[in-house]
Amino acid sequence: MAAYILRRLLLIIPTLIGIMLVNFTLTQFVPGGPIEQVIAKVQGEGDALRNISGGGDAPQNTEYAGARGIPPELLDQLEVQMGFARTICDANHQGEPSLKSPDCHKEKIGAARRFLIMLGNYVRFDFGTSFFRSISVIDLVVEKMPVSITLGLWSTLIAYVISIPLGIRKAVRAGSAFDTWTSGVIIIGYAIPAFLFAVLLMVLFAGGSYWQIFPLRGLTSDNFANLSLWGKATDYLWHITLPVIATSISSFATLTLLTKNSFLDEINKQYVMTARAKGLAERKVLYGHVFRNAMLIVIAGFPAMFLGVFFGSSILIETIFSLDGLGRLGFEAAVQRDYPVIFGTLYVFGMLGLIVGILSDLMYVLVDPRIDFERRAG
Amino acid sequence: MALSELNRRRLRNFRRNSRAFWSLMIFSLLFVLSLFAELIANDKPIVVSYRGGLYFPVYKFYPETAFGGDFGTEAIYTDPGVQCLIVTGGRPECWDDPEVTEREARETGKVGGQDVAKGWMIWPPIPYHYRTINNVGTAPSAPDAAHWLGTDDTSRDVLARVIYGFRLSILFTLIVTIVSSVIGIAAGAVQGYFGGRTDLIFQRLLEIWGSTPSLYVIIILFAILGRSFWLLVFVSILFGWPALVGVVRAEFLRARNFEYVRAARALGVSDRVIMFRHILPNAMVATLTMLPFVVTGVISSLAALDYLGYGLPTSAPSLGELALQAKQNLQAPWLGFTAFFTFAIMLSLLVFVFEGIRDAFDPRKTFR
Amino acid sequence: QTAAGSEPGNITATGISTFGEPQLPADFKHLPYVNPDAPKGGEISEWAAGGFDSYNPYTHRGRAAGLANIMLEPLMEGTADEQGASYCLLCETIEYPESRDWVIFHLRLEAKFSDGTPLTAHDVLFSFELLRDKGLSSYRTVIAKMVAKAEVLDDHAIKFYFQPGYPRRDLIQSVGSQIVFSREDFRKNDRDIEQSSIKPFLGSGPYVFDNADMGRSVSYRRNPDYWGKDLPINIGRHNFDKIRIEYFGDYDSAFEAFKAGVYTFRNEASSIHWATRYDFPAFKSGAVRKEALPDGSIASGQGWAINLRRPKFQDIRVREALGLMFNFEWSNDTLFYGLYARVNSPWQNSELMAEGKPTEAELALLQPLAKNLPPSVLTDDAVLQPEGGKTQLDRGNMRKAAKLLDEAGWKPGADGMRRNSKGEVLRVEFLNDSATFDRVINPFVQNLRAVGIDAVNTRVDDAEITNRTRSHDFDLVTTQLAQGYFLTSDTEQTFGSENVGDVFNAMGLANPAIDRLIQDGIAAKTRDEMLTAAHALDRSLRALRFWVPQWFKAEHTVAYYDVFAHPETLPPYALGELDFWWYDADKAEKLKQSGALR
Amino acid sequence: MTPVLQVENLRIGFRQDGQVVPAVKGVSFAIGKGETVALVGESGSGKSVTALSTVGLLGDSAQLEGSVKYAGRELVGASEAALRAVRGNDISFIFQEPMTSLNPLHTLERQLGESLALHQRLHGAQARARIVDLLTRVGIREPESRLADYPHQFSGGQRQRIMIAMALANDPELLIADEPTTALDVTIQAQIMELLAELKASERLSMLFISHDLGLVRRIADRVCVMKGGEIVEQGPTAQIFADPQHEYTRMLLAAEPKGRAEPLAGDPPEVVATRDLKVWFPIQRGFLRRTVGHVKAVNGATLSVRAGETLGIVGESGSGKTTLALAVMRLIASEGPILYMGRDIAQLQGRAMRGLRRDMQIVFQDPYGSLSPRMTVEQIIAEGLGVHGVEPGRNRREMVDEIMREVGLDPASMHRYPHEFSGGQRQRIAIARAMILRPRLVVLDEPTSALDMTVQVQIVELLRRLQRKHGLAFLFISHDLRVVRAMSHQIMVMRAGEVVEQGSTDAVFDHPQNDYTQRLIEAAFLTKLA
Ligand SMILES: Nc1ncnc2c1ncn2[C@@H]1O[C@H](COP(=O)(O)OP(=O)(O)OP(=O)(O)O)[C@@H](O)[C@H]1O
Ligand SMILES: Nc1ncnc2c1ncn2[C@@H]1O[C@H](COP(=O)(O)OP(=O)(O)OP(=O)(O)O)[C@@H](O)[C@H]1O
Ligand SMILES: [Mg+2]
Ligand SMILES: [Mg+2]
Repeated sequence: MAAYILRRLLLIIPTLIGIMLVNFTLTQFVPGGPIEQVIAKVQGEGDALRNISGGGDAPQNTEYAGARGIPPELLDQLEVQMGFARTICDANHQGEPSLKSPDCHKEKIGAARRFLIMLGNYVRFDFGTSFFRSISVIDLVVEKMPVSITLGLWSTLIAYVISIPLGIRKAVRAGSAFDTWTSGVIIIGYAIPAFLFAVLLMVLFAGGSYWQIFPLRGLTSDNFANLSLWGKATDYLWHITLPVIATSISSFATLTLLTKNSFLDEINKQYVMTARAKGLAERKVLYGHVFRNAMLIVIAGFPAMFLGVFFGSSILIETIFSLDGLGRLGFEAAVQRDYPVIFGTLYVFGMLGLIVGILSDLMYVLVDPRIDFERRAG
Repeated sequence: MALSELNRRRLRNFRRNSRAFWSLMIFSLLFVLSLFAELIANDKPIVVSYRGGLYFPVYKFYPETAFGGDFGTEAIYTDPGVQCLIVTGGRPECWDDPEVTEREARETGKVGGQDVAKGWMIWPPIPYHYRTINNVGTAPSAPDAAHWLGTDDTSRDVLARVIYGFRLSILFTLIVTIVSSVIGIAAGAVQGYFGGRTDLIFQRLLEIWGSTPSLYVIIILFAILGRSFWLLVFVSILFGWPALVGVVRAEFLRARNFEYVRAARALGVSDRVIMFRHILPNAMVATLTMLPFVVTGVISSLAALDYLGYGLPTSAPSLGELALQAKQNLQAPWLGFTAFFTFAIMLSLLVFVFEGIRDAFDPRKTFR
Repeated sequence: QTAAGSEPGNITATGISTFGEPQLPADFKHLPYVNPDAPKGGEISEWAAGGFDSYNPYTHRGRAAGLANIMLEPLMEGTADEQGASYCLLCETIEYPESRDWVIFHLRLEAKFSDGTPLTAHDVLFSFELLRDKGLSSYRTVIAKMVAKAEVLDDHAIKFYFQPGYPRRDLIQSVGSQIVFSREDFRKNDRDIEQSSIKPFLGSGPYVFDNADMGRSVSYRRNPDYWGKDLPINIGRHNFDKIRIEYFGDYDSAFEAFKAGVYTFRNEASSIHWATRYDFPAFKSGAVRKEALPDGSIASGQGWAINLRRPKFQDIRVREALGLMFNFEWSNDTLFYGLYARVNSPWQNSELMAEGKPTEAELALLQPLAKNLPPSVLTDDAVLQPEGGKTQLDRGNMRKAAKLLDEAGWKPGADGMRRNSKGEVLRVEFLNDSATFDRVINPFVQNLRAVGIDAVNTRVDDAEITNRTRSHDFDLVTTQLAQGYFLTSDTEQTFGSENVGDVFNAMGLANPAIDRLIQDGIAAKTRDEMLTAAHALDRSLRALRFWVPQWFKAEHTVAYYDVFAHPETLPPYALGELDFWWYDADKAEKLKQSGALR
Repeated sequence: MTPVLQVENLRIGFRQDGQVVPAVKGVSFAIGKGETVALVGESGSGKSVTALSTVGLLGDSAQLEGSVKYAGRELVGASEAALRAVRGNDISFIFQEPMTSLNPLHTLERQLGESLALHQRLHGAQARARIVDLLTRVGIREPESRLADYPHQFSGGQRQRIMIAMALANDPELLIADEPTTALDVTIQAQIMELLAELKASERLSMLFISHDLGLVRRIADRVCVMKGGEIVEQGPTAQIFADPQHEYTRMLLAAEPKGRAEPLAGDPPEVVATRDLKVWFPIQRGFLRRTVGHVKAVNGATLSVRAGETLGIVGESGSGKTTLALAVMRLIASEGPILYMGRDIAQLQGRAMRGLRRDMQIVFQDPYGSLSPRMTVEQIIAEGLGVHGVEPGRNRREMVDEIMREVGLDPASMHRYPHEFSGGQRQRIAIARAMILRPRLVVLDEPTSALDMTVQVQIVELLRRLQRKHGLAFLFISHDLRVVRAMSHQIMVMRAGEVVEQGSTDAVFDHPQNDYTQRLIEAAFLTKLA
């Protein structure tokens, strides 16, 4: 096992390189790059989330006077800044290399080279800074974490806490009226498009027309820093109620039905009879015996789920509740072609993902000691 | 094809599960109906009789000139002028006052005192195509006698869009789900069953693939090939199949240690057969449970893509777009309700059907 | 008064205008449109979309908070009822020769930054160099083209020399509009204007940064010690004690927030919201007012540019046919709830727009160019967009369009689609990156298809649309041919043949007659001359039918909690809610008591 | 005095694909305090079902009528809570198929500890001490070191003993033991019987004892009920039943005994299978990282050779490595040392090459239930090998399945049922059928008759012999039942703790055992018989 784990750990390296390579190659083909984004921005367009946040149809009067257009020098400079090119100066050039000097010119850096440079930086855990903000990628991600963790963690937690017992109950009472109506409810929950539900919640419970119970946006109040610990906790919970409900509503269905069906499959096995014969309470039988046998996938999937939490935060819900999380960051970065952010997050989360992959495989073994990963053939 | 006794038993079990059975029936009915969407909701009549000749505009192109009009482009059957032409057998008076002329022809069989070759049209029950732009005052407009589910924010009939949207979504998901589940299950099975290096390498490839942002691939392909249904199908399959690999692999890792697998190996059964005849049916719970959700997941990812602006071509009757419109037009709740009910009905039917299948395959499940 | 560098024969003034004298006399008491007795106090709050992570709007990095430059003042300021004029703000006077080859700004001695340090010519020079070398690219280029050199004459005087050859008409105003940073602030805080920043600038203006909840809300408070509060130009302005901007990710959540009183002033940009959503309790109870105030400013000139670089659009009849198939009236009634008006001209809603038949003076300009213009320019009324009927597909327009297309050689084929003699289908692709536009384009597309044009609406993302418009790879794309109140090099950039490669000349217009008319306008010495040139240009452009104009809104549609007041008549060019509106404490008290406002 | 358990007119049917198949058709019996009642009878006659129904352990598909009273309390239709109170504490169960009855994911300690915690509130060290004590009493060696092991790491007999320990953990009033000793060698069987006898004496333990081993029944039971076809055809005091059986079936049952000896080999048949110094060591892994801390030497240097038409009987203590050896010979687990099949070393063969040979070498697993795919019907299971290796020319599959089912004594009408719808003995026969339908050259039979009643056993032994004679089959025959072994085998191999302790011709080993252990084994076996 130790050897297997070691092998898996070592394999992280080529896998990561593979991930980076595939993505790097992809970005070579994506139409429009970061420079186009800058141009769009300069031209007064380019709000990446415009189409998501919805809004007005009135033409905006751009209060823009003065000549427009992008001088070619600027493009060159941007290229250098973004690492697509570098400044080469003649031997007799004095001082800092600068495109402004007549001795210097721009030279494109080939894709392969750029890739190597990037890998080199990443090995040193230098992820660079965003093209569009003066902030390092790591800081950027850290900045967005609280939202994603909040949404992800709570909704996963709620999903698990409700779905598993519910699923088990449904399995035990399969075919009963209870089974039917709960199925109905969770299916409805799943069927409501999450963003619609989010808007509904917002209008009903936070808006100005009905009950103004919850806040409209954010994770905390403005005066959060001055609150007592208890105050902080309640403030936080008060803020996250609606977004978390909106995120979790659809997550019950799969988990509940998976639990139910897995249990149905196990519940008639011989060893369950043994457990019953011992006189164990039904709960004990279900949770102590069947659970581990039935829920391999669910249990072992937990680490991945846990990580998925960070990626998974929904951009739509984030937008509706004006939360700034990784969902939005990721989408914005993708649309804006903010490559350092894209690759940086890809690298960090890719690595986490790989490690979690190993953990979840180890979970399999932990849950079911009969499992191994050795070769098996006829 | 003769069913084996076992499959007959399963079929009987499935039938006895009335919830599942009826769900399947309703679902199939809806699906089949939606396949004939053109005859149910269309802005062209199904049959036109013009001067004694029969025309089938739904399936065939007729220029307006065919009905005595003056455009070589397709006749616009909703145009009162064209309707008048058809009814009156192509009288030029139609251009001056189509309504009156048409009424006159209908009631008296004469126009301006002259006999006309009276024509008629048979319209589909919903006389709007999903693309038809209606003149409804302000859009979105609330449900009324003409538009049973109202119109959307582009003033198109919601019911017509739902009918076409249902067909589109179902076709989309059926193809995507079937293909990606087959690939996904096969891949997961191979990994889990053989383990060792196969698993190690395959899994790494999957990890690499899994962290490829689908959005970029979509953007690239759209840019090169243009937006289309089939491209989205392709991309969805491309990124959809790994969804099941994990669970199937886990189930196989576990099940390959079971005694009956050993027994099958002792029999000399080939790996493929062991995987698919012995292990798969027993490792199918997760798959069968997830399938309805994969199906609807495909639909909602389609919706999400629409939301983000990378979905189907903009006029396509997408249910996702409907939901999106509902969000943007809170003053028009019928959009939201329609989207919701369509989703809910589709999902419930699927869940019940798959539950039925699961039960039918469960050897211990008994049916009264 | 310092007289450094002053020479006899130069003009010394407190204001300047493009043509002739500025409207306001040197000794004006206050701006004509303000309420000089407006009370000070209270708070106004608005919303903005998305979030912010920076206070530096002078870089493309980061999203700057709204009004992040509110504390920075320019040397000179324009007003909301006059175009082309600027009046001294930081400067006491300006001094320039008749030729306007240079200008000296004599700064006010009392001008100081909000931290009490005096504002000097060194700060001005510093700001100038900063913006010239590291400012936003657009600004950079302009400055480099306009100004040859700047030098500090003494602590309170700075002189700008202009580039030879650059038109002088508006140069002083342009340079005068430059804002002034504190050199000390930059040095002390180690600022880099090219990087986003989380420290607000130090400025000299009436407002200072108050506080912010990063990304969510930012507020500014009135500086009671503002050095310039008694200047005539400032009388009756800057009335609110506090200005706050709240950020929301989503249009609807912003709207809900308004309903809930999270912010108090809202400029409604959505016609559907305006028409259907103002039915909430606060509105019904009268706590919220909805007002449509006239907007006299020039329209955005928004329309679909037809790519003239494509052979199929060379024929003006094809372009005209396209225009005929867009039913604005239907769209406005059905989709926009009648809120918008049609754009006909790039100078819509301004004096520069041509109307009726050409005048003698215009004809004088046009006649020599006739061979490059459609003959109708000389004889007909200025082109107005066709009226669509009540139904979305107007048979009359369709007939016209069909005729035009037939004439242009695009005849319907066996499948109803129009083909030219080579058998090519007439395909028209709308390149679009905005979801809100789909509902307008799709009906348009349907109409085009009805007339036998293979039209499609292609949605792409920002980067791609930028890419494709830059490489001119499109048929139709929405563009804003936004024009100013004067014909300048901007006009050239949009319509001049020099700029066919530019994105701003999206349609790729290259017409010697147009070039000539633009030059006439730029060279105009008087307002009348310029207007004549503009009208001639406008009618020529419109006759060329290189676009399908869209719509504009001739009103400000605002909603606000009934605690604000504004002068009876608003100046034409600004709504001015943050500038010269004021807070009515009595009304506010009432609203607070009724519980409608917190 | 009220009997501990009173069963009256119990009827049980199973819903199956719409119909109800009766399994038990009205049985009545009673068990008094301290009394042992034995249920014997035909395989598939409803013994296990009857036993399970007493505390409501039958699945959803069962329909129950009649009455079962425990200490006067009605259990049929009783609430789940009431049943739970009775289960485990008052009535303990030893299931027929120990291999599948343990929770595969719980360690030994947890399996046993759970009952103790539940009914006696024993935890931690106390519980552990009790567990170790119990395990020692059922004859598990070095129990401490095995507490952390999972069921799949134990041999069949060991698992059965764990079941027994579990059942006895709480000093029940009534023990229902469904063939509790089938997987045990005679010495251990004797030890277990002694334990039960002791409990019976000291605690006045009542017992419902289901067994096919009439010798055992005779020794332990006070009364005997004989079942056939879902009915009790005869019941009475043990002595009376054995001495003077009334019912024809009882007489037949008592008379049935595998007789005869293996026919001597004619000529010099070729060697079918041979191993030399075969070793199977299981790593003992501990901790999260599963470090290997030692090895269980399950088979340590086994050398064997079986010729065509010959039977090698393998006997030995439970847990001595018989199954492991069998699996290794079949190339189903990794082993060390050459395995010669028809003179060819197959130890390294892979994939298709190995698969090709499988047709000729078949195995009947010790745990038939586990070896049957739960979602396949019996027909599919039996016919599967045919699908792989081809049907005999001129015959169709269905016919062949039909025939082999008849031959092993199964009703071909039940062809479409799932494995769980059969009784233990029936499942064992399904496994045999599956192996024999291929007419292999080498068959490994791991306890093929343990769950069969005497009459069926005779039938199966006859079948095996006939096939061997006809086709010259080589058998590796593993069993604890020395009489069957003797009746079947040409050679005997005796194993103990992984080592082969004695090997030789049947007569030589049985008549003149050299090894100590062998002597004890044979002694115990025939002692039982005498008793
Ligand atoms: N997978 C395994 N891991 C570790 N130890 C094992 C494993 N399988 C079997 N053993 C051990 O190997 C020994 C031999 O087991 P095996 O099943 O061969 O015994 P057996 O002779 O068939 O006994 P029985 O008569 O009880 O069936 C036992 O002590 C058992 O605990
Ligand atoms: N779940 C079930 N569904 C249908 N039939 C069943 C089911 N369980 C048992 N049977 C049938 O009931 C009958 C009695 O089974 P039972 O297990 O009681 O036999 P048994 O007497 O214990 O036999 P053995 O000695 O072989 O263990 C058998 O014919 C069997 O096929
Ligand atoms: Mg039994
Ligand atoms: Mg064994």
